[in-house]
Amino acid sequence: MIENIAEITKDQLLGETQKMSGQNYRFVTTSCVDLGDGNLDVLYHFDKDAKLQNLRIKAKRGEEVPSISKIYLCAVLVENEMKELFGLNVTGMAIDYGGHMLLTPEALKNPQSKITIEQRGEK
Amino acid sequence: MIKTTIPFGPQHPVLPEPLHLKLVMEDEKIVEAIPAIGYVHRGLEKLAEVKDFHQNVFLVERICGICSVQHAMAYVQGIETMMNIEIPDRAKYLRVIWAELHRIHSHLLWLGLFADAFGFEALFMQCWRDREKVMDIMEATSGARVVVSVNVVGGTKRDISSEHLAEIIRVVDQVKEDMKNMENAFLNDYTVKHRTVGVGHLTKEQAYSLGAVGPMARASGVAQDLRTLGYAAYNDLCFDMVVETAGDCWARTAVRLKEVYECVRLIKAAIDKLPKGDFAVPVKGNPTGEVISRVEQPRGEVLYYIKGNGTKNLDRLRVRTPTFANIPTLLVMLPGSQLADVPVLLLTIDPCISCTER
Amino acid sequence: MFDFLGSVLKNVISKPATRMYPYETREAMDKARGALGEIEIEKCIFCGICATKCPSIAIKVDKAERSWEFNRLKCIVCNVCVEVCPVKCLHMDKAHLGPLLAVEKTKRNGPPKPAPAAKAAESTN
Amino acid sequence: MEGYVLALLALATLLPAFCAAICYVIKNRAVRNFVVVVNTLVLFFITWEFVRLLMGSNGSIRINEGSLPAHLGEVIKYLDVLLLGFIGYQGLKLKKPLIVALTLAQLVPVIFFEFFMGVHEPTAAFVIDYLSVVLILLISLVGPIIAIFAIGYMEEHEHHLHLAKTKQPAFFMVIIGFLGAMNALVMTNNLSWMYFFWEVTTLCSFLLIKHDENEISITNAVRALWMNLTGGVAFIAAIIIIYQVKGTLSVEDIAVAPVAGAFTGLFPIALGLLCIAGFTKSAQFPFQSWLLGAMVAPTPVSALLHSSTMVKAGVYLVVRIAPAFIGTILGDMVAIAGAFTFMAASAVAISQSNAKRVLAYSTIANLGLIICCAGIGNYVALAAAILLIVFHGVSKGLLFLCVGTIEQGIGSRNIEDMQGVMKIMPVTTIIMVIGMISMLLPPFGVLITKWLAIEAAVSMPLVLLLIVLGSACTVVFWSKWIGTVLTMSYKPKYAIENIPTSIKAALGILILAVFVVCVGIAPMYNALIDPQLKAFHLTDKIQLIGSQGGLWLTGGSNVAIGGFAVLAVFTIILALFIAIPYYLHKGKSADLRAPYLCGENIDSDLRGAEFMGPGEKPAGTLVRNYYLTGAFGEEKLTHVLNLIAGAIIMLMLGMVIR
Amino acid sequence: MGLMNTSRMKSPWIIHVNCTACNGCDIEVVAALTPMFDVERFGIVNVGNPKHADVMVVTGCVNPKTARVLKNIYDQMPEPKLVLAIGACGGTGGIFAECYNVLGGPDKVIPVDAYVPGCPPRPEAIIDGAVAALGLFEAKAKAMKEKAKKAAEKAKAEA
Amino acid sequence: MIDNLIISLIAIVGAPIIGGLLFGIDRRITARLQNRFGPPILQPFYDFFKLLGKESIAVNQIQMMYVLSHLFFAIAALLMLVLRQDLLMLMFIFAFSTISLIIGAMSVRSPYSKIGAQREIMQMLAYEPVLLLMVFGVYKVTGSFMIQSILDYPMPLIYSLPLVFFAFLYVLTIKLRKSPFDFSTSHHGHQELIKGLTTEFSGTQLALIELTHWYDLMILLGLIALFFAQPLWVGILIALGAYFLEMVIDNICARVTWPWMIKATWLIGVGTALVNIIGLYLRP
Repeated sequence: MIENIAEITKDQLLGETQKMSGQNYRFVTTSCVDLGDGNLDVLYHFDKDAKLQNLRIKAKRGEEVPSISKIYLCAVLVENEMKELFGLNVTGMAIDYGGHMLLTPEALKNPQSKITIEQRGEK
Repeated sequence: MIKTTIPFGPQHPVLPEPLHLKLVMEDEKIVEAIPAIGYVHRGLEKLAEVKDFHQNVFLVERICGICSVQHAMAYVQGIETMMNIEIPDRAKYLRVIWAELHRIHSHLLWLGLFADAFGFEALFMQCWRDREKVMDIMEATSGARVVVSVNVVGGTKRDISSEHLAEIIRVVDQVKEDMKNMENAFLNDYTVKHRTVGVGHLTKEQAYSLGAVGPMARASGVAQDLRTLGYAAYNDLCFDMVVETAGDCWARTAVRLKEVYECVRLIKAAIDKLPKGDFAVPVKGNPTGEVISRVEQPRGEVLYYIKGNGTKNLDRLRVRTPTFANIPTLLVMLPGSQLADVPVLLLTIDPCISCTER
Repeated sequence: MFDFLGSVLKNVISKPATRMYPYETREAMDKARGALGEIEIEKCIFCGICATKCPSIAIKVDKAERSWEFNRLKCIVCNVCVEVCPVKCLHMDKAHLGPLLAVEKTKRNGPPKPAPAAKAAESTN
Repeated sequence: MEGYVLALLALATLLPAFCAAICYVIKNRAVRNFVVVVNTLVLFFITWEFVRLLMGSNGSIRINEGSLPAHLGEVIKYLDVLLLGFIGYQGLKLKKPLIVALTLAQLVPVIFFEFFMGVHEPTAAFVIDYLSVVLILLISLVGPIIAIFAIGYMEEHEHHLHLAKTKQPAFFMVIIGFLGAMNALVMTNNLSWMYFFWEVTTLCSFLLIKHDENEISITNAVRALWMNLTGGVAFIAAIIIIYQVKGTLSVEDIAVAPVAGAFTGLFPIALGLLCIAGFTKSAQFPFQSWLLGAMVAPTPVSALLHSSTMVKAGVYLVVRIAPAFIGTILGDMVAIAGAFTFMAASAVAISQSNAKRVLAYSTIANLGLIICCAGIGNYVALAAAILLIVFHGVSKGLLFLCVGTIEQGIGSRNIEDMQGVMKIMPVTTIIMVIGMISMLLPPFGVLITKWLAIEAAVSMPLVLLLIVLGSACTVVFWSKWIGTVLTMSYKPKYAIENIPTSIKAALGILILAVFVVCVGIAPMYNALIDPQLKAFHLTDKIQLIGSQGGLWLTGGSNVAIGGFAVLAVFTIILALFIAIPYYLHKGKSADLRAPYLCGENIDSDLRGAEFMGPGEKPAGTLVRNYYLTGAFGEEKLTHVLNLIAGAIIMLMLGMVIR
Repeated sequence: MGLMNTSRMKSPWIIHVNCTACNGCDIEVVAALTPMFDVERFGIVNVGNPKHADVMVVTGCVNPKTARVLKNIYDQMPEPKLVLAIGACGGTGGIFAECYNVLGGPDKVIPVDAYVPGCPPRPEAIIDGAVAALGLFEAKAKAMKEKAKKAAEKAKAEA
Repeated sequence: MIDNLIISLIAIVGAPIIGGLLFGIDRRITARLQNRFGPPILQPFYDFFKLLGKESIAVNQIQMMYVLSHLFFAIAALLMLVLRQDLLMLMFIFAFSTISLIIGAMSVRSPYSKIGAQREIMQMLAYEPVLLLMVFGVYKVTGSFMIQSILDYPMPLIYSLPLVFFAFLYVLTIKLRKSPFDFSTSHHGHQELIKGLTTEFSGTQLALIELTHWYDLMILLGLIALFFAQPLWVGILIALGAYFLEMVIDNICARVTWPWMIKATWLIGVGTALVNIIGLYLRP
């Protein structure tokens, strides 16, 4: 359904992003999708002249994913958000809120991942 | 050298919404500004996974009260694409009319708050007085002033009667007339220019690489407006993009002011071409698959990533709102500016924190 | 510097734009959604559609007890319940309702099923 | 009668010298302290006696050369040469050719003048009039108090520096000796003797600034020395010219209103040179840097240099000779130079965060105002000048001592670090605040003199503008400092800090003095200053009288054209002071709220010093004062200001030459 | 009534606290201040500073972060004070009540005196709410006095 | 002596009443300028009494001292005005009043209050020279610093001091904290410094600060009236006119920044006053 989507591994991520940057793409955002059992899909959306170009990587919760904020500074917020809400361990962010950008330290960890809501239901 | 460190927000009268900044200053010159968010984070994206996709329309409208029409529009367009629903033409035009009315109200609101940020109380009052006219017509056509709830999957919830269409034309003309006075004050007044010209300057390259969207980007000369995608009825209405090149607060004011005129023109054109017929089609089945839907909000591009799983609940609803994309520009604009410019700069991105944090 | 002088002076000689609410109230708009009106409980069949469709879970329907409970402070005035009600026992008031001094739920008990003629009993808790 | 006066005179000058010698020779601390206290008491007594005698006399106490010991003049001549030789030796030792050159530039004329020209010494060797007594009051009251303060301070200071061998004997010797030299300087009527004492104070200040013997203090001491030596060169040049023109060295005869046509030739230049000598000594722009450099010395030294001695010698000289140039172009230029210094120093002070530097700039500014008043030279202006000498001396002495005490308490002299000092040292802080208020606000003396200065400066719009701008600047740096030290959060009980007795005594006496001179402004003015102004034979229509607990300007027909009832305002201040204990008592912790931090206060922190910052991490709030370094930065302004000031002085000399 | 009470009723200064609102109520609160509704007619001024305010106008539901802020602001307001909760979220959390980061309405954190229903309520409704809340001032002031009296007695007993 | 006492009493009691009413009218007219209905005329008094009845909370114990000092010195300045004393000293006493408030605001650890105080100091830096020059201009004309002599002077001062009057009007905007110069604290709450200077004052303290504002207003309007002292009622009318002008300016200007204000005031304010005074010198 989504046009222009490229599946890559997370090792390729920085290289591909660099390429995007070289081709004068604008960074739009990333979307993180929890597929259950700790599997995450991370989509990176780029835009040029109102055309979207997407990258998709697969990762596990807690896995290290390199930050692209050195290439696109504006990715800082969304990467912090992913780290906080999905437990994706993004490393090397330009500004690191230490996993407390949106939530207080007492709050539920990784609240948007699938497993949490089930735990919540049991409570 | 000891530097001044102060908190700015979350409870602060110039910010209608809670946003926190840690400001480090020398005298009043900002040397470091770190934004902190999280005061409006509700976890709405997760809630969307337990409500059904019809109810989600009301949920996404309440992501933000100021751009609720466009939020709902982006969402229903995404769902409609996923479910391959072809909505009636009249619904497309009605959506445009409401969206543009909403844009007028949002821009007038912003202009008022912006005037307030640089301490021009009378101008603020004037903007909000004129905005009330738009609010009234919104209430008359949709039943509510702010969260209008007109978009549903498959079309719109209501029709606009011909009397109301005439009323809309009358109101937008009046707003256009009132804008003339305010435009003079916003763009030419010496004291206002003192506060806006050259403040928070972003070059075209900076704006683009920081991912600025909407009027922020257009004020820096980045011609980027998703209405060019031609969703809803925008394809049929010839639409002019407002672009300024100065890249400072003044240019952003100018862009938004001129967009109001453009909105007025679009509304009148839409009413002119409004086709007869149904305004909604029945919806059957459940959405499945992935889709990305993008719409131009008053604040810029909003991106919806929707993943359906064939049930009435969605698998994932991801919203990237325009303010989310514009906040990084603050990291560049704030350092080096004066404390007095902080409210001006904060407002110049037209912050909608409830959008940002969902 | 004096670009706004004209507007300001025009304001001072013209009548204030203020609507003198609450001394003068304007008539509610035709389609205005003010607040969910009182349920016509005798018509209600306790099907529960309004409760399931309500986006903010403000309505609770208990089929067994034949009660319809409404949390006015949770209602988002979206009009969905009115639209989906199969027997049209719900309606939307044009005027808004006044403030509340405490969180209270409106609970309406329908007439017991075996005796449809019985009068609607009201209780507020 | 004369014998008694002579004895007093000897006591006033020689007792400090003698005590100084004892301090140096007997290196016992107890003895030293005893000597300092005795010296203080004797000086107090002498002062009192001088005032008493003067009141009983017909305007001045005169001591003719004949009644002095024979050959005193000769002795002073030789001492003069010896002194310059010593300074030259210091220059050689430090390998500073500039100092040696300047010394030679003085030594040669001195030898030539004193030994080969056959100078007639004036008959009246010492003339003690009201101006002298005002200065003696200041020197002999404030000076010894500072010495007493130094007893406690130096102990702590040396403890801090971990010195193996105490240097206090030398320190106290110079300090006390300094007072003797100052006393002699303000009493003598012989210009060449005055020159000798002048050079003694130069040397003393050099030794005191150098006291800590570290690199920076030596550099600054050398700077102080060469700048003052420059003044000395001007002084000796002036002496030679004056003797050539007037044939006398009697200050009395020089400082008279010029007869028509007399203000021509070389005489104005001589006066101009004397003024320049005064400028260097009182650190006027462009010679201000030595006084700022002097801040490296221990605080009692700064206090002494700023309040009662050294810098006051300069303004004393200018005020003393003022009648000779009143109403001339020289007077106008002196006024402009002084006013310019006032404005410039006040402006630069805005950008300073070092407390002692702020005080230093404030001193420079006030000295500028004194000189400016002397230059304006009408009745009101001279009254303002003399009053300001008194008020400034007392207040500034107090302030330096307070800063010194606080510096030892908190380990910093930066204004920003003084936030919350109220908690640690409440008594010192309150005393310091009163001291600062006395520099800035009515009804205290310094403001009254500023008021008089403005009212006097009506004849010169440029001077007035400079004073007005300068006084706006003073508001800035004082009020932000006062605000900073008064910052406090709720505390149920204030513990009184533990400070040495000598410091307590010094602060106590000085704060009392601040109040006394302000409350008693009218009687003081009537008793001491008005007679002096009358003696100057000024012909202004506008006069100043002290009555109704305040000062009033009167026009020709005894109608008040301006005035201020000091006592009335004091009543308000008193009422407020009474209110303090009431509110301290009334404040309860239940009524306490943390300051507003946008809702992000950290709960347990009632001071409001911390807030919850980004990433849920606590961050500290701190608000620094504004220093406007962009506009008033020291580095930026100093060069420009020095150039302008230099130009004004050049112009001053150039215009009188004609 | 008394002079003091009349004054209290005629001069309620408000502080507008946005907790976790969607902006809808906020813009309606601001709209109430503007010419069309002009609540300054009742002496209502938005002072934006808790230490000056008499009435706190809360919009939105509460999340853990804003709960902290809300409590803090409330504590900094001097007695007698009122809290007016605006909108569905201000009452119960509204449509967001089930979100993971939402604790509920402001009444979970501070005592709320009056609720204004609606999503968002019209400015007229907000005016109604404010007027209704003002009637509570007298009782609040009385409670404050009694509390002060009790505290004084307690202090006396301790001394 | 008795006369003076009676005049003082009338001034102390009457000034806040008139001042408060003027503030009420100000708020009403401001509302009308913004096309609003506005509060009742007596609104400032309601505010005042309400504030008196609030719980007394504080950040430290002696905040109240500074507020009292602010008030007392404003009253002292007013008394100097009505008793026709030295104009220059009046300015100094008036400055003392402001400095008390500044110190009071700085005495707490609140960042906004402190920054507000710093800005207020900057304002003083800007307007103080103009006020002093104004006094000086008055002296040049009347030959005396006493206010009595202005009243005795046969002609209104405005004829000789038109530019000084203009400079004073300029300063009036700063002193009344009207836009474009409402940096340190603002009459409406939407400012980057919350309430700036007065952020940490509440209840009775704030009420007394309001009261002092009323006195301040009366002093400033009194000073305007002095320019037209012959006859006095014309002066009063002009003073009210000037106040209306301030309201209009308040409503047609954005808030500028204080560095700009200092530059502009020193240039325009000091400049015009100086030009006027130099003109007086040149006049035979």
